[in-house]
Amino acid sequence: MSEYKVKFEVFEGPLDLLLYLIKEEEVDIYEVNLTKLATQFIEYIEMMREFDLEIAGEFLVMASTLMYIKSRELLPVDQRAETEEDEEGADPRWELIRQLVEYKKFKDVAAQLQVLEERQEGIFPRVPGKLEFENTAPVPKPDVSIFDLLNAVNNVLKRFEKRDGTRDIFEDKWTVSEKIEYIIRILSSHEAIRFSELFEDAMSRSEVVCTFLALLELIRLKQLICAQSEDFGEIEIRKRPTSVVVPVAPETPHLTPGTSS
Amino acid sequence: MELKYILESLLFSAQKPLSPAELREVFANAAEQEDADATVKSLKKIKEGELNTALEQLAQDHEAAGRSYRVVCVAGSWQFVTQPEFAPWLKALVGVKARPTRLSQPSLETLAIIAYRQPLTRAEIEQIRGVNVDGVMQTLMERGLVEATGRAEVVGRPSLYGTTTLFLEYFGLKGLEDLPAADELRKIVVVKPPSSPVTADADLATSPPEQLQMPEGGEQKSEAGAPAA
Amino acid sequence: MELKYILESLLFSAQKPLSPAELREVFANAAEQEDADATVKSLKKIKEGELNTALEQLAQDHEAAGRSYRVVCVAGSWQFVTQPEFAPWLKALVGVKARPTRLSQPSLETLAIIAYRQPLTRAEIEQIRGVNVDGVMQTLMERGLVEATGRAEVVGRPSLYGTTTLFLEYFGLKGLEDLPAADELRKIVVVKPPSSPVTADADLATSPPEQLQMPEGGEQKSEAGAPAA
Repeated sequence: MSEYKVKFEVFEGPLDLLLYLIKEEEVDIYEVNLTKLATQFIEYIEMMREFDLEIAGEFLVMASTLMYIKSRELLPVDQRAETEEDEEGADPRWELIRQLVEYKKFKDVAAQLQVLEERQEGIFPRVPGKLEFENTAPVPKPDVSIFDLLNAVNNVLKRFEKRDGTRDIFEDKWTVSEKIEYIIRILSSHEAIRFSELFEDAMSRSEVVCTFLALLELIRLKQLICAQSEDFGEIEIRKRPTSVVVPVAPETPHLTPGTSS
Repeated sequence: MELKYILESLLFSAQKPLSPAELREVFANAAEQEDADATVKSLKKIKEGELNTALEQLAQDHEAAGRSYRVVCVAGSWQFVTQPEFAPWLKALVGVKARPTRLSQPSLETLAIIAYRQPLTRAEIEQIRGVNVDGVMQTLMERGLVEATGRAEVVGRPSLYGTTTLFLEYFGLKGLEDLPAADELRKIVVVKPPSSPVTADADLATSPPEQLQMPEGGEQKSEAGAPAA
Repeated sequence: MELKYILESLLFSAQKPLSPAELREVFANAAEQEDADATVKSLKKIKEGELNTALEQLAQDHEAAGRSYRVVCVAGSWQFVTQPEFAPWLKALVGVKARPTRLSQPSLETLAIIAYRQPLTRAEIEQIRGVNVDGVMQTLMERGLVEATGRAEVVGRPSLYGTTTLFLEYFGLKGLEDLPAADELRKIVVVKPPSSPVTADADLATSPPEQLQMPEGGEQKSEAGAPAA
């Protein structure tokens, strides 16, 4: 089973997934329709469940919060006010938006830190040759431990693997829509395809992520079905028999996974 | 002899970045030398304020000159560094700068939260990120970018975390005030666990809506999340 | 980008004076790097005449700027030097009890390689690290952590290096068998220099074709480079 244990850590957490969904809707966080968002979020969770993917507890907690908000929205306004405010008097819907706004700011600033990180790689400090005056001071003892040495070993190993590998270390920019087309193309010539086969040629984590999102998207658009012939057997993906033709273009998200800002 | 040129020659010849304290030590030691002349002696007890002014001036000089290097202050110590656009040739000269692998997205996010909000507890970080941060915290601590700085005066006395000097060095920052958009991010009010004896749910405190500044004041009362049709 | 600034950044960062021949080598090596851009490639075969003109210009620039240092040519090699009037402070700088200096990351890595693989030649170290280790080796030898232990019985009889007793003391090790996680590092395969006189085609071994295969449809995108901000 390990080959399709694509964890949903694609999204770093429920907030990340929510920001992605909001971005897809192209609305401001403050304007977002939480009821719709709740539905979409829960759909994703359901799909994860269908794939037997490991769903982190935080996603489930968020799902229940969203369910609560959704159910609350469905009540007439006059019945809502007193009864549904939680003990602390905070509006859960407001609290969620506050959290999303805050998280988004940190996500943005993390991107700026990343730019600084990359920039730093190209900055070299001047380390001049040693000055030569008579009787120089004794060489000071280096401030390192055996752990620094071990770390250095690991760095060598990592870089060695990178250099030695034939694979590109740069992040490939895949789009979900390309992958959607790819899956459709395969299924137009094959009756069915095994889940693991879809990822066989993947070159990078980001490609796996895009393929996976494409798959979810196609399932959501009811283009595909997934089947498992026996318990713990390989999942098979096949076209939905009475497929209605749904255009691919408008709804396909373009994203680089992990940066949904 | 102008102070800034003396400082320049020191930064220029030093094997490592120099802090104002170390620079003052140099001036003091120089004045102790047998052959010290009047100028050298006159600078024996140079004030840190004077040093800092001259160092800032020096950095500006080099910025204005627009050559291939600059004088910068990283984590409180001053040094000469080259401009990034010369990296291709410098790599060929001194070898690829051995840096640990780049930080992952979760690490960067967590680090950003700690940098702007320190000191804070793990629970507070998790409240902002919405996920468990155990693994990420371990990585950040192992890499020496984050450290425990004390304990919060709340039930359980959880550890408080902050960034290290290495963090500043890693990102080439002068200090925490040098963080991008620092003001804006600190403005969002985060509710700290109460510092008085607390009830069991101390960590669950959430900010009341008023504390978050909204573009328009009344909006939070409106039906932003109107039921879907 | 002006040639003289590139040269400036190189002289500025080099630990020793550089001759035009060495500088040309840097330009050639820079152009070989995987990520070399058009500018870097265009300077691959820079003419010595051009270099000399730019170096002269650089020396004049710094003469005119009248700062605390100059660019000079001594015995055919170029370097930055400080002006003599700053000597009193520079002497004091050398005498300042430095905080224990950290071994740089390149030094540590090189030291690790030597510790685990000794005795080995400089070429073998460079093969593992992927970069020139001249400067680093000098530092490690000066610090007494590494020493030449003999000569390899191969063409050219290059020196073999190993760690010293001081190395063990620094790291608090009883002996080399005390080094942590030794197996993994020893696993890296290094091609030893041929131990017998070589035949002409020894170096022509080609990679098997399967190493070149790329899954269809992917590769043209991988050049895009920078991850989205």
